[in-house]
Amino acid sequence: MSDAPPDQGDYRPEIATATEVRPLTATERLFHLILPHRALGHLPGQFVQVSLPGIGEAPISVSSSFTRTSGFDLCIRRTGNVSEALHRVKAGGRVGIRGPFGCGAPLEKCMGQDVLMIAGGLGLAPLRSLVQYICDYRDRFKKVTLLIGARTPETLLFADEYNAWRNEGKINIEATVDTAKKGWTGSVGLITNLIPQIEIWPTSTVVVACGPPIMYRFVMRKLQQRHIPDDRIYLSLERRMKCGMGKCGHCQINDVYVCLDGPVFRYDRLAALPEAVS
Amino acid sequence: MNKLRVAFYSLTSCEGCQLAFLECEDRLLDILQQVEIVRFREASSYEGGELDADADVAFVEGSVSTAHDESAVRTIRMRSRRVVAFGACADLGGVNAIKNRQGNEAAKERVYGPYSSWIHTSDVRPVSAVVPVDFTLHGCPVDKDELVRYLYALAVGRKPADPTAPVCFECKLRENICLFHKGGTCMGPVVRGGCRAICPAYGAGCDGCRGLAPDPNVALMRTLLREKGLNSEAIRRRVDLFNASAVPEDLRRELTGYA
Amino acid sequence: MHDHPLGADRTMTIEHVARVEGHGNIVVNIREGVVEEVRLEIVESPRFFESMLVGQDAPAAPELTSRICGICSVGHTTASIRAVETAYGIEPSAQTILLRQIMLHAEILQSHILHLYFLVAPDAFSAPSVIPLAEKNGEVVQRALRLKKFANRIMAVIGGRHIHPVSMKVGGFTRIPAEGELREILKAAPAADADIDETVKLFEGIRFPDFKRDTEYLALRQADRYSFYGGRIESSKLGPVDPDQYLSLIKESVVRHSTAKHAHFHHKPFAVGALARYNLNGRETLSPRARRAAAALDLEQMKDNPFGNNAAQVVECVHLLDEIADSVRSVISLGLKDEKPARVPETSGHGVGAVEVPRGTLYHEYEMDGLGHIAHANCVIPTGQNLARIEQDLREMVPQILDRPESEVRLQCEMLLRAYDPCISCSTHMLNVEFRK
Amino acid sequence: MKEKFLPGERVEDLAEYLSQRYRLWAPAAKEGAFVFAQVVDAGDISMDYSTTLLPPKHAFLPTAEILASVDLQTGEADSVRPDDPPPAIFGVHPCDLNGLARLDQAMREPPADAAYHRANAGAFIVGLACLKKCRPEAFCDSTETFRPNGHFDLHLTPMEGGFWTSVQSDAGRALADDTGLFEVPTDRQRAEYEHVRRGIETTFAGRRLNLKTLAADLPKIYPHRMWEKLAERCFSCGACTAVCPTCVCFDVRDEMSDGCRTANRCRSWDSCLLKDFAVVAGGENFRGRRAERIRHRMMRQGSYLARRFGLPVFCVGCGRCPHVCLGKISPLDVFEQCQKEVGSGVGRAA
Ligand SMILES: Cc1cc2nc3c(=O)[nH]c(=O)nc-3n(C[C@H](O)[C@H](O)[C@H](O)COP(=O)(O)OP(=O)(O)OC[C@H]3O[C@@H](n4cnc5c(N)ncnc54)[C@H](O)[C@@H]3O)c2cc1C
Ligand code: SF4
Ligand code: SF4
Ligand code: SF4
Repeated sequence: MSDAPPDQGDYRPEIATATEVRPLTATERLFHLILPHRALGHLPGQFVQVSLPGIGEAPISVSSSFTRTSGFDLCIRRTGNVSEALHRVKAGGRVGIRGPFGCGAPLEKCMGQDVLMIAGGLGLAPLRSLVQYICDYRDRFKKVTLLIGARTPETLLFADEYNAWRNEGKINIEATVDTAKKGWTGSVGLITNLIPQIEIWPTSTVVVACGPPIMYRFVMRKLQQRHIPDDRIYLSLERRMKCGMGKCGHCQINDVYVCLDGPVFRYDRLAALPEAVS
Repeated sequence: MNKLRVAFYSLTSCEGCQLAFLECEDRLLDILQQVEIVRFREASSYEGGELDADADVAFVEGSVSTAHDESAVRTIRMRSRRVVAFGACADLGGVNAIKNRQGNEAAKERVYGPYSSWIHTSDVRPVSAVVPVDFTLHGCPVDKDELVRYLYALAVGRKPADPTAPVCFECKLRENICLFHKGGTCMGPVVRGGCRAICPAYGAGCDGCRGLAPDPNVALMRTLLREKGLNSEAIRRRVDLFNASAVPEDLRRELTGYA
Repeated sequence: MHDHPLGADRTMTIEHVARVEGHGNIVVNIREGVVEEVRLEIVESPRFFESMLVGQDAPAAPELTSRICGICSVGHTTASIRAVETAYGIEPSAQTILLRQIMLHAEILQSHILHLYFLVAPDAFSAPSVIPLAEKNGEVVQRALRLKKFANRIMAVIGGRHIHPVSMKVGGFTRIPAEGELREILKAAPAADADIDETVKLFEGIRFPDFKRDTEYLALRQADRYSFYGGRIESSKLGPVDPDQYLSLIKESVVRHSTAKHAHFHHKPFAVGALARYNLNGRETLSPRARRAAAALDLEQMKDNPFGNNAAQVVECVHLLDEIADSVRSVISLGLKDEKPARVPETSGHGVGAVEVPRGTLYHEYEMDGLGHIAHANCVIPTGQNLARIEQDLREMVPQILDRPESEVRLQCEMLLRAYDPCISCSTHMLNVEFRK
Repeated sequence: MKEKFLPGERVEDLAEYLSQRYRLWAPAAKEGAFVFAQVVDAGDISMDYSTTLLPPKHAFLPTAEILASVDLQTGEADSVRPDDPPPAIFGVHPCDLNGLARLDQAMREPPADAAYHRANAGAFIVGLACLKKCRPEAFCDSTETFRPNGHFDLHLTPMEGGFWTSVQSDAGRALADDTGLFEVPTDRQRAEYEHVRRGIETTFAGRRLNLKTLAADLPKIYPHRMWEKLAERCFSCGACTAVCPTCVCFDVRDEMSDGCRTANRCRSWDSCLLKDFAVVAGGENFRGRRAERIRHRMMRQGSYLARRFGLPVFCVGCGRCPHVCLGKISPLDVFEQCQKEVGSGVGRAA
């Protein structure tokens, strides 16, 4: 039996070089990586499988837009085996890369529309690639808003880039933190509190949200109160992943695979997936 | 690269788990390239005292059953960056804990008679009941291949994988015939695997040396054992072989059927 | 450290003697230049197996008592099985006996190899342990590992594993090895034979300390063969006694400085183990190759020297390799049958199981109540039998070498202890026998 | 399709021929049961076997394998198993042929699994018809997988004097011509084969499921208390998925070997029934409850994967899982109960 489809999803990684490593917060680091023979060729919202030999592999979203450099950025939080070992990698170090995987953010759908991005915590890492893309093709979009939530001011990711996004990218940015000490002049409170305050035209806005499952529960309620139709809301989901090609079964949510059909899903489709956001 | 400094210690045990390390045989010399053994009384002499080595990883075999064990394990904890509960005695209390169910005085009286008062022993506890434990190697004895994987994982600075699938899963992968189909009994459905179902593969039912799997369906287990004619007493003896003090009381009641 | 002779009033303490199995200390007290007291302190935690056995189903005893000791777990399993079998008059089949013998012989082989290469050889090569030895004499250690692996492989094929074997049960095995698996053993045997010949050569070159004393030896004996599995108890002075009479020969007593009991034979310390077996069985019962090894090592000259135990172990290794190959061939030629372990009755009974294990004769004795549950248990472990002898040896040996530097005295004391290959964790169980007042 | 006749006494020669060119797997006896084992001696093959303990899945997807390996000193990546001949499986019953077809479909759906593809390029399959049901738990009649459905190179149907052989692929044709073991069937043989074939259709006629609607029916009972009841009988042990010819879930881990000189990427079978299957970093478990996991498996077998691959049902009715499950959970019962509830079954409506 040998009907031979072309080799596609391999388990052997390509070896990328980390040309720059920059700490962002106490637990997150930003890596700039370059592949030897090619550009990654990713879209905003896609992810790669990052690995170190003998340690393991982890799915990580690409944090930069293909419009910026030939390399790409990964923002990695220290949580376990692979991420901790990656945090020990210095500039010039090498890491394994497979991908890009997934189908990414709904660029087409956003074109000519207002775009509302909602980022909770580490959720800004994947959304940054969309932000950068929007900045680079600003005329393709109408009003662009970015809501950012974090636990404390110190854990806000990419804070040094907000001004550039605001000024050059003409993006309206609101950031809020759960708790803050003296000196913080921004909002304090949950990210959901920001939603009632902003201007939204429900039928010409596309929402892209990325954050932990608990955030989605509350954000969705607020968005629905503002009458945004479900088919204009996109959520990015996280699941365990082993292969990245819809085989291993780990990232399956009902009958879809996050690695193939996601990680970004339109909300009305999620309604048919009771396991998605419970 | 600095070698990982590894120490092996033993408390109340049969020293079989330490021996399992020596039984890695042809891989032993490879392992020694990655790790430096700083304490291993069973196989080496060394300068200094029994417990005064600073280690990256201490493999502690055996359960805590005396004041001496207890102070030893506290010293080991202070001196070691990581502590591994090494084998069923350290992980669960193991066979030693059968004594807990009999009572220390009764046990001493039985074995030492009029000389009981010379002997000191306390309730048997797993290592984790005395000091925090970072990792656990399950089994009585530990599985050699798993031990090697552990050492390599620790040598490259990562948490070793700790599989939780029940014994049944690996039993199927080995194409064993289920003990229940052969007319016997087995604790495999509720016991944590990782042993590659060695007992069923050699025709014997699992007795649970790796402890309970997560979220065990103990009620169903009891039903199956009852169907095969085991009464509460027989189930209790089975559970107590390695888990006399390791199974939480409520699960134990449900499993044995004791009110 | 202490490199002058021991002074007038001194206590020399060797704590946690290394390269023995289990925890033990040697204490030597000297007053006015005379050795006043020698103690072998066993500080291993007591295990209480005789108590833990109470209430168990008799067929569960082998699995539990295997955990007395990881090094001789096949030995404990076998003795335990035999105790239950004799209690109920269960006669194992010829196939079962052969498979059991292969298991037991392989364990003794692997234990001796471990002891000789890992624990004894470093002394001979003046290395602190086998690890630096591996760096200096890589091939020697490789050879040891190959032999150990050969023995372990055999136990894995038949019993599932060496440490706490799986398939050995009362009345039989839960899995019968496939013929092909047994043939693999035979295929690997010639390489092991070559390695064992090299082992003999290696130990021919080692000079053991010269120390003689007069003592009684005990071992199991059969008329026609060098006995490990089965037989009756014999001593150098006494005729054969049935195993269930062991308590009439061996008196155990609680000693304050030790969690392990001491044993005496007619109120005197005695020795068990490889040298005892050799002395009692006699060289005629050895395989021809083992007989040659005994001659090469001059074992006859060391019958009264405790260090001769090491040489006897080498000789036994040769013999065991030959025995194993013979038994494997016999099992194959009998044609492997898919036998199941016997059913064990749930009634009262009483039985003693005695087998030779690496360090000497091991006894398990159980008494079952009317439901077939163990009501009373007693295990007499070889190291426990040797402890009094070791103490006595130290007492006799230390004065002879007291003029040497302390480091040498210490080393030779440790070497003496190691020569007996004491298995301390297994001897720290206690028994319910008569107590010395 | 070409048709041939293989005289009974030449079966071993055919196996022998295959074993010289392939890594041959065939049914063999093990402790009174049967397994697909790598063949050392064609004489060990049992042509008259009931269902094997594991399906032949492991010939194509080993229970544990190394997908890639890197020598850390030279930095060289090893392509694993470079010289191994492709696998061949001999004597596969129709349920397992259907199982292999589904496995293939799942692993080769773009993006295809390159490791699977590399290892199995040029594989050869010889089917073997079942004339009657192998065991009471089997329900290949209900799933209509008692027919081989074309996923083979050669297919043998036992009959008087030997085997009717259907030749499906070019490789099968080449082999049939090469070996000279096969004969041109006579008219009498053709007539007899027709008779056997019709006999199979009659024997396997009793369906208990409505395959037309099953995949759509199951999601309708997604919220239902039957899952909780089912969970009371489930150990969450994963035995069912291990023995299933169509379950493909696996784990990938990176491990060091030989003194940390080599890093291996290892794949081993996994199971969606296992408690930790859907845990993500941080500890959230997306199917933390037993009822959710057993439901997921039933949905995968009866609906999700069926719909994904355009099949009426993904389960092939081999009956292995109800046989090994100590809680006696059977997909057939679950599917049937579902159709009763929904009112679409072949039996009575709800
Ligand atoms: C599409 C996608 C995009 C992501 N993007 C980013 C990103 O941009 N930045 C970022 O920092 N993180 C991101 N993550 C999360 C990141 O993948 C996880 O934090 C990551 O797996 C951490 O790997 P680790 O080896 O460091 O952690 P570990 O906890 O060591 O996890 C190792 C593996 O084991 C699994 N695991 C976790 N817990 C358990 C358990 N209890 N039992 C068994 N197995 C367990 C994990 O899922 C993982 O596969 C993303 C995840 C997904 C799915
Ligand atoms: S866990 Fe078992 S093998 Fe390990 S030391 Fe304890 S009794 Fe011995
Ligand atoms: S359904 Fe049965 S076989 Fe499957 S996990 Fe549950 S108990 Fe195990
Ligand atoms: S679900 Fe069960 S019956 Fe169906 S194919 Fe899998 S193992 Fe066979």
